[in-house]
Amino acid sequence: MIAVEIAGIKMKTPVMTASGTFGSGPEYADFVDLNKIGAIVVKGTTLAPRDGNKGRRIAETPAGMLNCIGLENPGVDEFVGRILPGLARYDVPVIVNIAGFTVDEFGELAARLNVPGVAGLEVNVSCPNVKEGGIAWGVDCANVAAAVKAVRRNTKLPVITKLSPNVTDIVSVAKAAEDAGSDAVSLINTLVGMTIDIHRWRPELGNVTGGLSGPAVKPVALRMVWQVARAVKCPVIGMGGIMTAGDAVEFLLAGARAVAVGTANFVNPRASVEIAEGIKDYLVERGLRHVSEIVGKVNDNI
Amino acid sequence: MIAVEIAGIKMKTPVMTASGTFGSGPEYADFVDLNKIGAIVVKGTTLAPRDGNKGRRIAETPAGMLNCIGLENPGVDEFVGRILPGLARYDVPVIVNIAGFTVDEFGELAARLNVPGVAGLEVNVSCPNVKEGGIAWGVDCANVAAAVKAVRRNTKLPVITKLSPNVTDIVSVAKAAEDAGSDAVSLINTLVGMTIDIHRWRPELGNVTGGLSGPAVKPVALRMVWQVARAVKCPVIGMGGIMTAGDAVEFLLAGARAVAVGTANFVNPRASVEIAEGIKDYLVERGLRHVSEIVGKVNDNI
Amino acid sequence: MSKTVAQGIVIEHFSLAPMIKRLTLGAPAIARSARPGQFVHVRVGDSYHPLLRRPLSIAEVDREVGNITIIYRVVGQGTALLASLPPGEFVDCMGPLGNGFDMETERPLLVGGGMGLAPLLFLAKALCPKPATVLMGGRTKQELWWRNVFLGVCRSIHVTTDDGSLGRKGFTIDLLPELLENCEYDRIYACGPLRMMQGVAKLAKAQGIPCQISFEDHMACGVGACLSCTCAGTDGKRRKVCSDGPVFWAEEVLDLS
Amino acid sequence: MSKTVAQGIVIEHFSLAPMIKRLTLGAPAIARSARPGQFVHVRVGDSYHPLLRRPLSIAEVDREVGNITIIYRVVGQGTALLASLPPGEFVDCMGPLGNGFDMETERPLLVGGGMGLAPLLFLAKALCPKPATVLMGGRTKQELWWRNVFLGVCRSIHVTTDDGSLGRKGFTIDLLPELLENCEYDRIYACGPLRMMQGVAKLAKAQGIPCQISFEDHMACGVGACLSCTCAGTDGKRRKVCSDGPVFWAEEVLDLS
Ligand SMILES: Cc1cc2nc3c(=O)[nH]c(=O)nc-3n(C[C@H](O)[C@H](O)[C@H](O)COP(=O)(O)OP(=O)(O)OC[C@H]3O[C@@H](n4cnc5c(N)ncnc54)[C@H](O)[C@@H]3O)c2cc1C
Ligand SMILES: Cc1cc2nc3c(=O)[nH]c(=O)nc-3n(C[C@H](O)[C@H](O)[C@H](O)COP(=O)(O)OP(=O)(O)OC[C@H]3O[C@@H](n4cnc5c(N)ncnc54)[C@H](O)[C@@H]3O)c2cc1C
Ligand SMILES: Cc1cc2nc3c(=O)[nH]c(=O)nc-3n(C[C@H](O)[C@H](O)[C@H](O)COP(=O)(O)O)c2cc1C
Ligand SMILES: Cc1cc2nc3c(=O)[nH]c(=O)nc-3n(C[C@H](O)[C@H](O)[C@H](O)COP(=O)(O)O)c2cc1C
Ligand code: FES
Ligand code: FES
Repeated sequence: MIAVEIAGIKMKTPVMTASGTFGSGPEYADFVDLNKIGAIVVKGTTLAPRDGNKGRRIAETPAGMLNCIGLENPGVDEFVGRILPGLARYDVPVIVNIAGFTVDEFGELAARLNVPGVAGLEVNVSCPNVKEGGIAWGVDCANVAAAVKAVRRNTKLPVITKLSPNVTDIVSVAKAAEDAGSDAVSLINTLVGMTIDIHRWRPELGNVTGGLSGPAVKPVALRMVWQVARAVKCPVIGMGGIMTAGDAVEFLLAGARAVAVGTANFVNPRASVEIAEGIKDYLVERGLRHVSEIVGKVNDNI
Repeated sequence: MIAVEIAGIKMKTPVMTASGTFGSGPEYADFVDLNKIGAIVVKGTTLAPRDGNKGRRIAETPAGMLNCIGLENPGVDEFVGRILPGLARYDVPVIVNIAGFTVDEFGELAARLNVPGVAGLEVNVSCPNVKEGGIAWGVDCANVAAAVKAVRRNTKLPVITKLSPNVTDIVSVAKAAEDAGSDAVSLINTLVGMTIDIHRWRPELGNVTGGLSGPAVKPVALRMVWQVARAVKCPVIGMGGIMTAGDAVEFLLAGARAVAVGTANFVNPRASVEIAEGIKDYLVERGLRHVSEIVGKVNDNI
Repeated sequence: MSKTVAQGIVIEHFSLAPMIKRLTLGAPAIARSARPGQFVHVRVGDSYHPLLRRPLSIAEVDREVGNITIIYRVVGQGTALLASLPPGEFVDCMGPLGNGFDMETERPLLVGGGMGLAPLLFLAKALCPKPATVLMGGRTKQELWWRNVFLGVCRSIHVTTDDGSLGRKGFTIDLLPELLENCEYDRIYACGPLRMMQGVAKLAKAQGIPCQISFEDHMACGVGACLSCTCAGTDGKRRKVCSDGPVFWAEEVLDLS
Repeated sequence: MSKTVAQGIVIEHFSLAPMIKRLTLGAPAIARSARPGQFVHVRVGDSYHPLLRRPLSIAEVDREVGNITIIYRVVGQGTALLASLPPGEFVDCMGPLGNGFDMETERPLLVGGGMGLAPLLFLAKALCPKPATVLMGGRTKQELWWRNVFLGVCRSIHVTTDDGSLGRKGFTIDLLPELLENCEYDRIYACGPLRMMQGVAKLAKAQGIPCQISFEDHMACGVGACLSCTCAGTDGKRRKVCSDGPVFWAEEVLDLS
């Protein structure tokens, strides 16, 4: 009743874990049965290993948090060689979030991830916490299209493009991704924010600014998902501040065909599974038979 | 110690009330001494009277709220003829927030507000809740510049441009406003958001989307104020989620020379005065003599 | 200053019925100046979530002791938080807000449905010794615990239920024509669902009885500053429910033709 | 599964000193598997504000009864909320998280400053009957209520204060060389400010005594998933404070040259 297929990726539930918030999965295995998660999107992976940003990396904000991890990761080869094999024993699709600093790097990352065990690629053109690449790509339609094309050329895997909300017109970026061959779009990545320590007259974060996530951003995320879902034909994966099944249902009603849970994992490590169960309850209570019956339904009343 | 002058407007405190959240002032006179407020920015005023949007106009969100008032106001003539005279007995600068739907309307509004009792104009190129004008202007540098120029031509009063945060690059919009003759910029207006009633499969707001304000947006607002203050020469008025004196100090440290308090008024009608007092305490505790000593000081540590 | 922000101390707080709470707050400044029909704007916690105040009618006042009483239904996060406060805790209240009912009546009829009966309770008490007649409606008998609350502060109580489990089966507006037959009343006060108030106001107009109604809307400021709660007056002018209302003359805001 | 999310019930909660609280929670599953040096990740309320959990060291454990005890300083919003919880309330705890101290020692020396003494308390108790020597430092006498807490679970207590109001005037690292003179200890455990741990580790290295330290960092997930809390190891590899630590061998993460 809640199984979905997004761009050819078969998921037992429409609830994925958002990149960067769930490690590669096993970190949370003590708390939640990974086999019950729709899909695990692993932390942003780059060609070379990265240490990430210096200094403090998270700060709490009203109903939200800022992070400036800066894409710390062991690099794609280490991922393929050491981490991916450990995921084989779980029955859950693994989607790799890839972050390149040039168009070629995106292509190269896609090529190196043509290995068993990878269910799809999420093209991260929207990381706010790195100087080059990342958000610089994500706000420009041509760059997004170029990155997606480079990935598309080098893989047969489903390609999802992860969009930045820090733009005037998210719909045109989504369309650019779709036109460039992306099989789905996911949104939102984090909003760029900042917080200042008034005692020390310093930014709280080592990188000065960071990405805002959590319940605070939900209204903005939901609005963007609604706008994009009306404008593109490909599936939309909605995220941004989802804490409860009710929040997830809002995204589905807005037009998302699946959702991802990020910050909520930190608060409740079982969030991804409990939210999926809550969606099922929601459907049962209303006598609905499949989650697809509510997707985009808010548009009937607008 | 906390008196400031912004674009020629002398204010007893650096804490103004944000447009649309404080009526024209007397609405709150039972709760707070209006003479102790830095400046009152009145509700967005248009040429013709407006009824605003139909249906529900506010919704609560995590640590924030959405509104879609839709610029309900009695029109500029009624404002000048009936409301403004009532403000004469208060010793507080009155800044009129003006919203035109064409460049000419901005000019015309400025012309009609060349009357005693108006201390300055805030050019609202960023209202997210009206179909034409409003946000459509605010996201395009050329439009913003045209609106500001039209206002500038028709007034000798200080001109403040209120910027929309729903843009990829707020710095270039701020610069466009400054280059067009704006004496100051104020930011942020609200972020466009949405929320859905999952029982009725409808948007909660009558206008589908609305503007997000309150503590939830503070990290985004602070980041934008910091970016803009580093890039323009004119004074910056910071706002977005300020609830406490500490929040206000963050904006001052980020480079704002004054701040405005919006949603906080709804929670604590004395917020604008208590925050000013709190800023004074902050300065006294640190042996500082004037609020200007902390403006932009975060940049010393970046 | 009659309107104020007061830290009301919880004096008494108990359930009147499932999900219905009666909260008495020590708030002398508000108690002193409150009039029937006014409300308090209540902060339900210190956190930023929930952020906004909740408007709640003043249902009873004890001027001597300095107490106000609120009767409310637990419907969402805010009222649930409020419901958890034990005696001795403080509740931040802005009020009294809005205008009140016009009290120039000799033979008043009060018509209420659901939580709309809360402001009518204050009104009924305030009208004594000119006791009011009360007509109350609910879906079932279970909703009409209100009867006990009104006993002793009114002349008589007439009851309707949608399912007929108590009093007359039907809506208040089904029973109202009978009550109006002898044209005994010189003023009707209605508070409840909009459709009910509309129906009452039409019947009142037909009988030439002045009628006041009390509106509800989502409110941010509660004092007329934010325009969250405006509605159109029949004269074409806008009204703010929080400050021009919540009590209006029916013909001021309802199309009764 | 040894790590779990438990609704710990507040058994006892009182002040040990100004702004310092001792909280005992009934949380059998956590109590059963907790080792000294581990922490619990605590949700301080149901609201979204504050949103994140707070990492707090396990300071005592009663395995039989199934209780864990936390000793914490009220520093901000989260700890203030926690401090308001009366017995009977529930606290959502994830744990036990992180790795613990290596317990292979015969003659342990524990060096702590400030709230760094909390995990060392659990360690001291767990090491008995091989009693530890404890060296503790604080700014003033007032900060060293910790002495009473450690009495009876260690061999001896050595104290330094910055102002000399109790014990030796100076820092723990000023007194440490004397304690190490006879080379009596086969293991040093340090927890406190980074500078202190750095100093202790250097002295330990000079004496050839293996040394463990416990790190702190801002944490979101607490389980190694978010990379909020990573640091560089001396081998060039990254370490996560929450899951690879918080306890590390000094030379693993500190440059001791
Ligand atoms: C003038 C006035 C007087 C009222 N008097 C009473 C009373 O005496 N007893 C009583 O039980 N209720 C009364 N209400 C309704 C009461 O305000 C809501 O039930 C309450 O705000 C719900 O808050 P919540 O957080 O529990 O619900 P949620 O649904 O979680 O609230 C979400 C948001 O919507 C607003 N909201 C929800 N329902 C209403 C509503 N019906 N009217 C206005 N805003 C709403 C809340 O204030 C909040 O901002 C009154 C409303 C108004 C306008
Ligand atoms: C492994 C570990 C064990 C700890 N054990 C103890 C203990 O036993 N006793 C004790 O008093 N304190 C301990 N701390 C510190 C404790 O976590 C912080 O004091 C607490 O999180 C502050 O929360 P707050 O909301 O009161 O402060 P705020 O300053 O309002 O917190 C804001 C944010 O910063 C984080 N934060 C603030 N200070 C720290 C800090 N020092 N370390 C990590 N995050 C911080 C908070 O978790 C929160 O996310 C420990 C920290 C770690 C990492
Ligand atoms: C600590 C942290 C790290 C993140 N790292 C990544 C990342 O590597 N790649 C990416 O595309 N998004 C990353 N994100 C963004 C999330 O995947 C998600 O888009 C965002 O947090 C909004 O969802 P949420 O509000 O549910 O957390 C990260 C978010 C957080 C909080
Ligand atoms: C109910 C409401 C009405 C508003 N109306 C206006 C308006 O008319 N003109 C305008 O420029 N901004 C308007 N704003 C935006 C505020 O002035 C302010 O920019 C924004 O709310 C962010 O500040 P805050 O978080 O302190 O509220 C309105 C905001 C709210 C909440
Ligand atoms: S609630 Fe603000 S005007 Fe009525
Ligand atoms: S707190 Fe998330 S990795 Fe350590």
